Amino acid sequence: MISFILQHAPALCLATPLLFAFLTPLADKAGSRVRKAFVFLGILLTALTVFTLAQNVILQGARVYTMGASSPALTLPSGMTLPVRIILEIDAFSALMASLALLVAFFAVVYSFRFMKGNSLGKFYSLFFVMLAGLIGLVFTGDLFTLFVFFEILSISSVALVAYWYKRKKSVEAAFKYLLISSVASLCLLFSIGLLYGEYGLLNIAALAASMRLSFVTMVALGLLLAAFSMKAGAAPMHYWLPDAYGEAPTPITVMLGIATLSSLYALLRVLFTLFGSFSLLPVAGWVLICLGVVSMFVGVTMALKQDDIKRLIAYTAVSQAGFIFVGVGVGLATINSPALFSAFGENALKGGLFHLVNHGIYEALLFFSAGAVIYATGKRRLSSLSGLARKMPFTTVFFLVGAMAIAGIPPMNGFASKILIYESVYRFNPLLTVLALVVSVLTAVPFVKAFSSAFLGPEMAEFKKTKEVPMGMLLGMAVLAVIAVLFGLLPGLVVETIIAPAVNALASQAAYVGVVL
Amino acid sequence: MSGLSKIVKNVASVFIVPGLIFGAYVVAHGHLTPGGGFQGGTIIATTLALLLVAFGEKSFRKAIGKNALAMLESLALFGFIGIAFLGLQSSFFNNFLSNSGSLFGQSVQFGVNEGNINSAGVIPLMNFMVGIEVASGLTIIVIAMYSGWGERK
Amino acid sequence: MELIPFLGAALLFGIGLFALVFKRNLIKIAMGLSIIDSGVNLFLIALGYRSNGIAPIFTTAPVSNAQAAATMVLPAPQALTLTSIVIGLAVSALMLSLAVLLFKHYGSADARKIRGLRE
Amino acid sequence: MKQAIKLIFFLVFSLFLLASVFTLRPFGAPKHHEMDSYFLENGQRETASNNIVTSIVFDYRGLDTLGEATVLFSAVSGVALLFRGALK
Repeated sequence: MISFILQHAPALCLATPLLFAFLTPLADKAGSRVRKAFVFLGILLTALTVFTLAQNVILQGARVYTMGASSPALTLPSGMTLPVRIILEIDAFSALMASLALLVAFFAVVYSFRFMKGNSLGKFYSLFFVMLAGLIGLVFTGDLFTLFVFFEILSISSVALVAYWYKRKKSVEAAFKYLLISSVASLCLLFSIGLLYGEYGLLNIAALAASMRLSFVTMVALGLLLAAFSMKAGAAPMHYWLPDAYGEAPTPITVMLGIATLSSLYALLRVLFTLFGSFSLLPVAGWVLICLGVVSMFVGVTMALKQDDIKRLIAYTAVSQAGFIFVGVGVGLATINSPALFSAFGENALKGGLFHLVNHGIYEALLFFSAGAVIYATGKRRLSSLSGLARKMPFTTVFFLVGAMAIAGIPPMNGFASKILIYESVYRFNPLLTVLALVVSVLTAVPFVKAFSSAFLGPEMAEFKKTKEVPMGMLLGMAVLAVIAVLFGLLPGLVVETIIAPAVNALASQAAYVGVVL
Repeated sequence: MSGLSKIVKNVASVFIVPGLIFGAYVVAHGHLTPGGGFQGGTIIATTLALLLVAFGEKSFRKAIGKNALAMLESLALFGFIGIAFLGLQSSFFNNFLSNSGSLFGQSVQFGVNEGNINSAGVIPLMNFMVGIEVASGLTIIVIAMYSGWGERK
Repeated sequence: MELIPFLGAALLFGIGLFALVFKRNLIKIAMGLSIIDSGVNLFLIALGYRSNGIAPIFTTAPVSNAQAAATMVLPAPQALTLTSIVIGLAVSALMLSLAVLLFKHYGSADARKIRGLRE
Repeated sequence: MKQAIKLIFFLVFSLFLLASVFTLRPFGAPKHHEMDSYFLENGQRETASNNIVTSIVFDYRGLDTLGEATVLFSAVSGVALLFRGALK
């Protein structure tokens, strides 16, 4: 049984959330208790499968799964040198992303049991599972067109969830913007898939990577892919949908949107490092990423300074933190063609970027959870109308503080560990970038000092007399994420060695990715 | 809203049966002729939309329940993914029925032929499931945009 | 002459993009998106065409067995286009629903008047 | 000013698309068709389906179709969610 599950784990990881998504509307008919138990079972099963697979992949190397073949390992049909079926390919980087997504999604579900009220929750959870399947499919697929399909699944389900509170004007408006941006992004993606198909007659990422040549059409395809994914990853010029969608979505969905944004970043990296990994023009793409990153860092942090809405404030700082990831990864990409530079500092920059990606996923979720707890307890989201909550909600206060320290890069937290890795390696590439990053990091602390002092410190207001700490279910997720944030900060070496380094190796060695399929 | 005029109602009732049969035909012959679950499902949904517009919402809902549509959609998708699961003996989405001799299991040699409906393995079954899903799903969209999906006041 | 379908696809993409960038009406924006979608679908379908090809369906096909594989147009882009058409349908259904709701909330379909998020 | 930026963005983007289309291979003569030839030659025997497009949609690329059905499902759920309030 175990070996059967392990053998089919890649397909099961995808199929389980879809199965539960389709059945949740039926379970909903049996009442809210049945629905809760059903949803919990679904997320638990998915999480177990994904963690088992991820552990297997990190220990034993990349896995492939051929959909519909007579055996999952049979990537090439007899007599062919090219794959014809859809192939799922899971390497250490995909496993890392999927585990991060499931960690956050699990606690988002537990959180939502108390947070979400209303009578359309069957559809809510059904869409939640669809979104989860989209995330897993996006990071697991080894086929460009399947990537597009799961990209669309992810964006359509998350648009519907952003507009969940359809009676609020702003939610619908944010959902419209988000849908517009994601549709344009996915149509750009589809057009570039068409260009690549016209040029090479292939759809599999590994097979395409092996036959890639430099030509104008390929360059345009690269440009379109870069535009599409960086649009969805919330990079600076097209970031404006992000705070709207994050701010207006129900909090469990905001957290999932954070992961969705990171998985668009995953797709971008997958495309740049793996699909175009043999290009001599990669340093240019690396510099594009660095520029996007620097602009995002500054735009995000300056906009965050003047926000009054607690969730929008966190969302803008999330834009600026994504900039750090872009810079770290961009430096890695810019040096990947010269082995000497890459082993000197490029690899460390890439490690820093990916480590920051994981840390960002964790502390961002923590911050949104605690902001959601404040909104849940008080019903208010404007910082100017909040005050003195520290005594009423001590746990939430501590968790928010942990998250704020992590995002500002203050020592014992995980944000510091990954930022220091980025600073060190980027300094050897270009000192100016490190200076800019340091300035932004210091600036990031300012909005959080403001938010913390105005919401949690200060005089207690009469209207919050009856405010209580949020229920256990909501605190649980925050507690676990806060512990992880501190642990990652205290043991950065161990974490980088065990989970980040395999992901970096998987990303940097295109030949290994191609070799598993061909 | 009790529907349009008598002429429209009569014309619609003339069209409804051929429309549904044509949709079912397109779904069933997806593996032999151009068409399949999506196309046939869309034809069925179009016919139902005609019914909705001609007879008005009240009589339509009397004939086709809201819950039934939603259940049908979920069940059809469950059937679709269930068929995919049944292939797990070899791999997910494996066409375990084709060339097996059982239901839809007659094998076909390469080349032009007349077409045998009892072939193609799981493909007709999946077409059937997708046909139901698309028909009910699009009908839900049409109803929701026509008169809302909530409880009526 | 050789290029007309590809050119048409790129032009449809451009027209749709023009509507997205310069039009203010929500319905027109949704239309622009649908036009881009059609352009991309046309592009995909055009990629699979072979001159004087026939549809890749063997049921009473007007071709001999030996010639079949060389005369039929490429089937993969057609499958991709089927998928992409349904996805486009889903996107436009959702987008039009959002536009209807926005019109109800703000009493206008003009994107300039819908600015609850830009205080 | 804003209009000018938009116009420049639009023109540059469209020009890139047009240029890429012009440099693409000629219409009607696919250069690489190994994958599609495999479908045409073996699809009928392997899946026993006369319609090769259907055999790709449901067999070779079945996951895409599941994804597509899921997209439709989530759009339907989304529309039903958005219009769950009584309209009148």
